[in-house]
Amino acid sequence: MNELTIEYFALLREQRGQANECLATTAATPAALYAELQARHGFTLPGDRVRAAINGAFAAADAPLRSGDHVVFIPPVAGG
Amino acid sequence: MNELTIEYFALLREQRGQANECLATTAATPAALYAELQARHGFTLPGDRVRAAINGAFAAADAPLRSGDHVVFIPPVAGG
Amino acid sequence: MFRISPTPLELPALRAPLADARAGALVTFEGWVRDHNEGQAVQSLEYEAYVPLAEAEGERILAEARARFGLLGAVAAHRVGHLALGELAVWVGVTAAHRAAAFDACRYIIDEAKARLPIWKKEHYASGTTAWINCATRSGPG
Amino acid sequence: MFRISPTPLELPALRAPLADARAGALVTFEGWVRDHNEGQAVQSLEYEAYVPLAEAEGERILAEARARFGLLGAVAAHRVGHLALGELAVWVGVTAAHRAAAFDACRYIIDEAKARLPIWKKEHYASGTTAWINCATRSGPG
Repeated sequence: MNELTIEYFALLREQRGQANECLATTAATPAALYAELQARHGFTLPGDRVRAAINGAFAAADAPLRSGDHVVFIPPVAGG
Repeated sequence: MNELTIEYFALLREQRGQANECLATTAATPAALYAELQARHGFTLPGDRVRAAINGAFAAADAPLRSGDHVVFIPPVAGG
Repeated sequence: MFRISPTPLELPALRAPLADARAGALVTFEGWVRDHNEGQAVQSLEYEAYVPLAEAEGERILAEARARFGLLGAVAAHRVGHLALGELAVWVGVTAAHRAAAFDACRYIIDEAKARLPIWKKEHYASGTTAWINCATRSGPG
Repeated sequence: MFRISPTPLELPALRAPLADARAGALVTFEGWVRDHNEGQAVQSLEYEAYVPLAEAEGERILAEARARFGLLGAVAAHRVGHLALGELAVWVGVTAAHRAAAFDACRYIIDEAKARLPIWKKEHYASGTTAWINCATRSGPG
């Protein structure tokens, strides 16, 4: 089990109803973690439209997660 | 004979030693007028590098000059 | 420097570090809150940022532009919070010896910033509805 | 509007007429007096203009840019007189709904202004000499 802190922004923050949470999870990658959270909280954004950052840096969807990591899911940015 | 007023700028003004003059001339175009003035005042700029304006508007080198016209010779501009 | 600011952007403070006797050109871009987007009347905007990553990625973009275009200076700032119509949302200023590099670099910085920074925009419409831009999941690609 | 100004250009006054709730982008260009040109140390500059024709041709350039790029606003000013290092010599500001048009138009205006306006520049060098730029008759094309 990884003990993670998770921070949400924008649409994800609103759909979660809060900006931060702590979580103990077996998810070993950002992709697996997002799938778990999406199922639990009903996030409308598909996983392939959400990027991840681990400890303040962009990270691949299959990067390894370790206990103590701070994970941020990044919805599509404002663009244009 | 045309009675003209002539105004000089930048290098031409310095080489003429004054900014304005009145002139009675048989020159019937800006090109002919510049050739006459260049011979008299020793302007270093060749005629093909000097544009003309008549009465506040750009004019062709072979445009007709009429008495009362205000003629300006325009050295190469600052550019870049 | 690339700053994320919760308070209004002040032009004199933004441009001050760009003064440089070697510079012949300053090009600036300002993004303003406009009263419409894709046919809808907009009343105000909210910007939200993941600040540490936005500033770090913003600094990377400025460093890329300095190296690629031979700039003398580059400064940018992005506002977050609730903005009214006409307010300054983003500012980019670059200096160079000549103007071609300054134009190209300014455009590069704002294009990359819009694409790469973790900053989100929520539009408040005259109709009373709101939308996070590019986060729609039904109306096609963002 | 395109103004030739014998007094220092004031940024707040220049940008004031560009405020527009429909505008999403302002791009500005500033030309500054820089301390060197083509390898020579420059101490100051003089700009001289044939004012009525420069303003009329400047207005034509702004009108061309408005039509061609769909601008919301366009303002420019050029300083004349004796300028010190770092002083603002020329300012162009354009507004549009989106930034691509604003960048393209701002560049068009300054490129055309440099090529077409009857404005001349005399450089004063650290060596004590001066030169009217592009008026040399011995050292090749200007």
